[in-house]
Amino acid sequence: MTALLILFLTAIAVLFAGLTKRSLLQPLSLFGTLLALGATGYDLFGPGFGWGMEYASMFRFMPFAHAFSGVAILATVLIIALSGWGFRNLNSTLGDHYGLILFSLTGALILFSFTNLTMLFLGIEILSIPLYVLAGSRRDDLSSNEAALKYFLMGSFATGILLFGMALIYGATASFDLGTISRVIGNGDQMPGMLKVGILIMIMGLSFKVSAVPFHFWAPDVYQGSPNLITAFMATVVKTAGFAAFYRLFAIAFPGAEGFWSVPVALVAALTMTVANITAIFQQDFKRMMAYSSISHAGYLLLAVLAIGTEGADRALLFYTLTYSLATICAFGAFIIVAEQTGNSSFEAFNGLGKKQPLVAAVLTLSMLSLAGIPPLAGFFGKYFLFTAAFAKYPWLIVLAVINSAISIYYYFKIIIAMYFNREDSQEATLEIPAGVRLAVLVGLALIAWLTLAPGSVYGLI
Amino acid sequence: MVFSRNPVHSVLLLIFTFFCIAGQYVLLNAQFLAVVHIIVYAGAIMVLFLFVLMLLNLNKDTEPQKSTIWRISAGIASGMLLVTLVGALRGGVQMPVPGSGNAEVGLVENLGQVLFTDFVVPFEIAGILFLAAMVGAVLVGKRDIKA
Amino acid sequence: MQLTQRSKNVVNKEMTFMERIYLPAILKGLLTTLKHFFRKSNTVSYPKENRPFAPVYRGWHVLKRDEQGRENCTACGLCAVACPAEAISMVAAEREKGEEHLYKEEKYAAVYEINMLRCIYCGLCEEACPKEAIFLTDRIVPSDYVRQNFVFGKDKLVEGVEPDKRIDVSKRQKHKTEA
Amino acid sequence: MLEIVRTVPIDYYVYLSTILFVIGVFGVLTRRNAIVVLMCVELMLNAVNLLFAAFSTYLSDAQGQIMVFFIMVVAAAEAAVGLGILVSIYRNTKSTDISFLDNLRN
Amino acid sequence: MSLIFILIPFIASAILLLLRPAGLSRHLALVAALANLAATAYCVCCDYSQGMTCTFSVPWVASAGIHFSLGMDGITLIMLVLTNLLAPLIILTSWDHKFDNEPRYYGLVLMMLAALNGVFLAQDGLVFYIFYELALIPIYFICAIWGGQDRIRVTLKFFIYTFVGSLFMLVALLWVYLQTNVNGAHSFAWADLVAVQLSPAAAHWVLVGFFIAFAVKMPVFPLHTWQPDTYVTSPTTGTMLLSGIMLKMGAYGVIRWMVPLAPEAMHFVDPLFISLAVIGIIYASIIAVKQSDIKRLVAYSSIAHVGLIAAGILAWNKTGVQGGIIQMLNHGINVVGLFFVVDLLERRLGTRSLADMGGIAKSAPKFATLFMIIVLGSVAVPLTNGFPGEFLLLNGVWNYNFWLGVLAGLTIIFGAVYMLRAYGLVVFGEPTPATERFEDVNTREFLVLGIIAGLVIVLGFFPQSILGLTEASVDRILSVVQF
Amino acid sequence: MTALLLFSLGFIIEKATLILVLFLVTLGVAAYATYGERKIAAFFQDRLGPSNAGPWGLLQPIADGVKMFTKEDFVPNQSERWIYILAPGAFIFVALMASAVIPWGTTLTLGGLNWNLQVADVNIGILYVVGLASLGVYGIMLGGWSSNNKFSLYGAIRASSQMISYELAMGLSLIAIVMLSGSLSLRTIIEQQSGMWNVVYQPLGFILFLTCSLAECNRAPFDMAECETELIGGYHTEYSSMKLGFFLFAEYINMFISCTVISCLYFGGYYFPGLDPNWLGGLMGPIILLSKSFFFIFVFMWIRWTLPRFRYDQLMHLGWKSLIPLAILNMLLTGAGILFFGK
Repeated sequence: MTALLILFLTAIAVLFAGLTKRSLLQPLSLFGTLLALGATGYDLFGPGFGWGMEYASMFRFMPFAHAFSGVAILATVLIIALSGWGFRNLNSTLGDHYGLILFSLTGALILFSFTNLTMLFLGIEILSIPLYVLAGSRRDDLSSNEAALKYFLMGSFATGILLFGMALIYGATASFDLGTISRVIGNGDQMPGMLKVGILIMIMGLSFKVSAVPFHFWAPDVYQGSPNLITAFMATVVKTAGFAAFYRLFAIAFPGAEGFWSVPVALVAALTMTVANITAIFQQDFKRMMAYSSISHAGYLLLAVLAIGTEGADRALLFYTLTYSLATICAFGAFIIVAEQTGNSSFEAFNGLGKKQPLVAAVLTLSMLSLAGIPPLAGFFGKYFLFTAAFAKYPWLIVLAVINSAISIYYYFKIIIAMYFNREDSQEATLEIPAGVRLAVLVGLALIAWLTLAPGSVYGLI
Repeated sequence: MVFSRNPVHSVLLLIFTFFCIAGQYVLLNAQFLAVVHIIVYAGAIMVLFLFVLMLLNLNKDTEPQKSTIWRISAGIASGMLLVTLVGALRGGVQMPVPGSGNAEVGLVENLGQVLFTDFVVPFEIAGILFLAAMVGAVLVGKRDIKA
Repeated sequence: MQLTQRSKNVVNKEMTFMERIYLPAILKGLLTTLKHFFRKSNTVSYPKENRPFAPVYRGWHVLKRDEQGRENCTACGLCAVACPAEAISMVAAEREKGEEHLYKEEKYAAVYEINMLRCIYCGLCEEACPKEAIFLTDRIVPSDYVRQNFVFGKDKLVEGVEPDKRIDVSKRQKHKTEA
Repeated sequence: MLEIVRTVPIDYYVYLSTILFVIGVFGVLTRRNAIVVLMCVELMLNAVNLLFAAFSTYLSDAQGQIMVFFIMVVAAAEAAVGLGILVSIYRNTKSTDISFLDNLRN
Repeated sequence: MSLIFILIPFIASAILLLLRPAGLSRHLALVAALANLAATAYCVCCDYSQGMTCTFSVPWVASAGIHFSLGMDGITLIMLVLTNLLAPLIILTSWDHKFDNEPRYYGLVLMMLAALNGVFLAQDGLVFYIFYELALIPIYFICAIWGGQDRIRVTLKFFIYTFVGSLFMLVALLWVYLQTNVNGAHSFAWADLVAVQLSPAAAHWVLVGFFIAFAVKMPVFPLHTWQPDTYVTSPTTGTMLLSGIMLKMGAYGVIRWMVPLAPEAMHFVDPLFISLAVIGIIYASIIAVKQSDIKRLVAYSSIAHVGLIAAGILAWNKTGVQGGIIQMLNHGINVVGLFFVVDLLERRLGTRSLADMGGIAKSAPKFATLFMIIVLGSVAVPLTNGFPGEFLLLNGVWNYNFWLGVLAGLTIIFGAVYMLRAYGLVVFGEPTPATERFEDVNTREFLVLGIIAGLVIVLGFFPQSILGLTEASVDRILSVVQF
Repeated sequence: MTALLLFSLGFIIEKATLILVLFLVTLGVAAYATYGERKIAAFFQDRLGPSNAGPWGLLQPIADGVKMFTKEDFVPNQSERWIYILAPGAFIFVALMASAVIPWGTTLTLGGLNWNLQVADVNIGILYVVGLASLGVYGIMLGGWSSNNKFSLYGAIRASSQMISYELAMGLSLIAIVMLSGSLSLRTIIEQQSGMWNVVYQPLGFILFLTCSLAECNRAPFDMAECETELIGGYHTEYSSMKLGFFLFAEYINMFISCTVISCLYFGGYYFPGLDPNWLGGLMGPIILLSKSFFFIFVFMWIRWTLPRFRYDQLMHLGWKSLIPLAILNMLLTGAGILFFGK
């Protein structure tokens, strides 16, 4: 709660500062997010503030929430660090950008701590609405507009579906409180039809939000069309928040009905990873590839939902989202530099990067390898923890997941191949890498390295 | 509303639907809800829609139809969704109905009590939501000032 | 360079707080209007009632006849010459036998037209007339839809013969003599 | 009073809102004008609202109606943002037909 | 102690990759490799009869039962000897090459060295898996950056092939891991994994999972298709690393992990595995005979030899396993020698086609002699290093099944045929204009080839020294596993 | 059962009569508001105003009505025919609906029966009024849009954005009242003022509410919608005959209702110091209320003929940058007041 308040106040401050001192914006938001990160850390590692942990079955800040908040805030810190450069062409709207990002982050924090369907709903909306706008923030760029519109239409459609599910669940259980719902469900053998339909529809709605197949079709367009940093934000914070919410909801409210929902979720997970990975192979555009990659990661992350009830499912989710976020942000940090230089986001843009800018190339390589889950990088541990958690329940799904992560190597390596092995480039490095980007990316890398060397430090948190 | 070619007609029909829904609220003894519904939906949201439609001057025939196959398949899909939902819900509407309920839940005093005690956090969160939406709408709707 | 004595320097001074809340100014305005609310109305319900004209009012011209009902005008053309708006035109004719009761002198205006749309009611024709034939009266020129109808011929200008159709120009004559 | 209200079986409300909901879904799927699509989404949300209100009354539980308020809040916010996006698209394309917007699909 | 094997090359690699000291990279790499060799030499003197020594264990992800634990026994020692002996040689072979971005190249080589050492030292399932995969990344880059024509496609195929294979291993490992129960938690420690009693069906699948991984790596027919292309395309150093050391990871994995973890189903699947290995031997040998490209020929010969090693190990008796271990070392030495020879030929002649060679004996007698020794070692002539290994292996297979032993024995004949044919075509016959100008080996090359040839002979004479090192460990492994 | 039936029959008759009376009164007031407007305008401008039809021109509204009905009913060729026809109807319908929740007085004893002088005492009366006010936009928008005339459209857009903008400030200033009285029911709010009028506690709120009412009714100085100098006739440029009449009528009805609401909210409704609303069998209440609202109608007209029209951007600035913040401030002050001094 402290972190949430800090973020909210920072957002307000940023909005006001945006009117006058634009040079102050990035440091201010960075300061705010770091402060929030500190507060989260104090809650998580230290004695904690001891207030605002819980309110009337609306939210409860437990280690789970703190840890995930840490992930999301950390991701945002990195994105803001990148933004000094990424947003440098914005004029009057800079403050709005930071403000909206921070608002969105508050939404994410709510999603980590809700214990009530109302909060879930509001959290999702606070998370999404600023992003609809940010996706379209390059107003004179048609593809950005398109991304915003698609994101918006699909997002609100999904909201509708989600709400319908909530309504049915409310009708069947007479409560929005997750604990109460869980008590009404009991062990799941006396579920009325309405409740079942409600759960199914909620799965649909959440699948839309986390872009799981077959409700994923909006994601590639949105990722591609949005401004790069916003895409990075979507791919990391939003995804983390979406899955944390998914997990919380099912772990707290519906564990009794697991026999009912687990098969559909498993099918969605299987479809998601398979379709996304196969489609990703054919992509020629980095951002689009990353979009499919993120969809496929959604498939893996669903395993955590399936593993509810297993020891370590939440830790696996935490670890995975953290590594995934770090790697994605590093990748986008590198990509932004490349895109700036070449004005091109297809794979050809990366040709010969290994020579031109070894640092950028190395960052990108490591993040790709981490995303692909190649040992010993942190991404591998993420996959490993997830797979272990869900193994006992769905061995076949794990086999499928493993095959899929093998497939994913192909497209992650396309980038690496382009950077190091395709030599048909001509121009030399033209752009000095700005210090902020360098710092952010290196911090990201350092964290990946840390997670590689000491995965237990995060895995054991909750 | 869904089939009308002219968006303005769609808006009007939707407003009509909203009035019907408001009537349902009244029947459900949720008067406050009914009025708020009218104010928010009919009074604000749909006006906004109409406003944009008129600003953009989107009269009829500017919208080409999607292909027939797509329409038919969408029709079938949603028809099946309907059948499934109704089928699944038929006879399945069992609710933990309390024996003697309080008919006054829809009154503004009760709603206020609940809203400002248990639900005060979501209420405040909704404030954040509005702020964010407002900033967002301004950001996206504002014309670029060419520097 | 000061072009006029009435020019005023515009000062964009910051308004004081009292000025910025506007309410006093508004109230002042409201009071002003309220004063008018209670003021007697100036309306004259024309045509039900007529406002009295000034003695020097200059309206619809009349071509006078003398006591015997003969037209005074001799078509000398001085009025047309004097007219600054060139509104007056006439055609002179010689008095025939047996027309002595109609025209005062041998020469008369067979056609005498004033274009009422051009006329500026300055009264110079009246000044110029040596025969006291033309006068401006306090009658108002009636409105019409057709421009042609505003070219008044003798039918509209010459006063009637009968005593009740005579037009009283005594005030103007008096005025004229005074002048 | 409650008995009078409850003479209509709750099922009917469920069916009604389901039908409304599906009509909304159908509209979202078939229409190409983004504004109309947005309206269909609003229709869906209203179906949900109706359902919440009905449940709330039948359960004598105010929470459902509170939820309806929140949904309205969100609907309003979404409408504002969505129309803003539409306007900015319209400035670029002079159209709000969503099927013109497929240049991202290579 | 064990950590040193990983740390030295890893630190050196990090220095090379991050700091990029342009001129000194070769030297630094060599120094690191030699340091490792010295450490190995020290370890050779330890006592391995009492099980694991030099253990090192820190909790890594304690809550998930993962420990970074290393340890050494006789088998590991031989593998370390193999790795750390060959590493300086391999670095020396590429001394004269002018690589683009040399620090990166040697950095990757050293990283690979670290990973290989890690694989052999790992005493924790996940650590093993991680090193197993980590070894893949540098070699992928080495091959893909400095490789020959068509390198991108080939190396990607290689990478995906091996990676997918090892993912099966991961799944199998996970399965076993989830069955462990150490005070209510799961554990990845070797001993805990081995202690699990799997149901036959599960064991069956676990074995298949492991086998796929190791079979890809070794490679065993029919999962070998990546190998010849990769060997041919890679720079010679890469090929040496691949064939000399990396292949052995598979065989080592079979001994250390695959069979001990799931012995319950060996009865069912073993015949199939051994048959595949034997089919691979014959198949590869026949293809090798028909090859006209000398690098490809050596590649296929490698498949054949490794097939024999696999067959011997899978026979899972003392002679077979002992033979496998000793043969791994010897094959590594021989194949590095052979690839060095191939590299020399290719560098000087600009071709790898046997048809374009001939008559080198006249212009380069020293080269011809050393080449001869290595070829003899490779075809397992008695008193060369190839012989004891192959003999023990064949013996092992023979004990397992007479007919399979006979079939596997064909490898000796085929080996002699293709190796000697190649030797004859290269060294004897009519010289071509190119081969007439063939320079003999220079000092450094002579040193490398000489060391290898020396090892061929020395190890041929004293196989017992190695067998003695491993015997206790092999016994222990065999005793752990009863089926 | 019979008793219940009788009761409900009586109920229906009572309400139906009341509605009818109210309808007639509203229409009458609106009609004579047109007359009053012209008369008052004339007085402000030192004129006489209508004086020919009947004594002092008192029959002028009837003559106007006759004129309106007999004019040619014209529907433009390119218009959206049905919406064009619907719009004035919708506008006047919404305007008429609003009077339902206004408590015109206490109880009227007439013919031995007790008449409750309020059509529906819903507990959310004030919201109902606000809701209907917000619906008023539709008539204008649809009318302006369907005319297919750019001036009409501009007028409609101006009117609607103005109404939407000012609704916010209006609602916010209302909240202060609601906070004071603790109820949304107009009846309760009035009862609450039997001692002291709200305007004493809420001077700022009153000014805000008055301003917003002016804007909501599209009255000068906020009559951007029909701003003759720029937009010919605004949203009803194309309208003629009784359709135009409906629009004009509805505007006057709106004004009447606004004034009544102001009286109810800030000036004690049917209470007046020293006068008991129950006098004359309860007839005193309506008389007091009506006089108050006539006074405010007069004030509206007074303002109209005093202040010049705003420029459009000034209008929006005033609404968003002054009124809304002030309304929020007012709300906060009220809250603080309640907190410190009690109700």
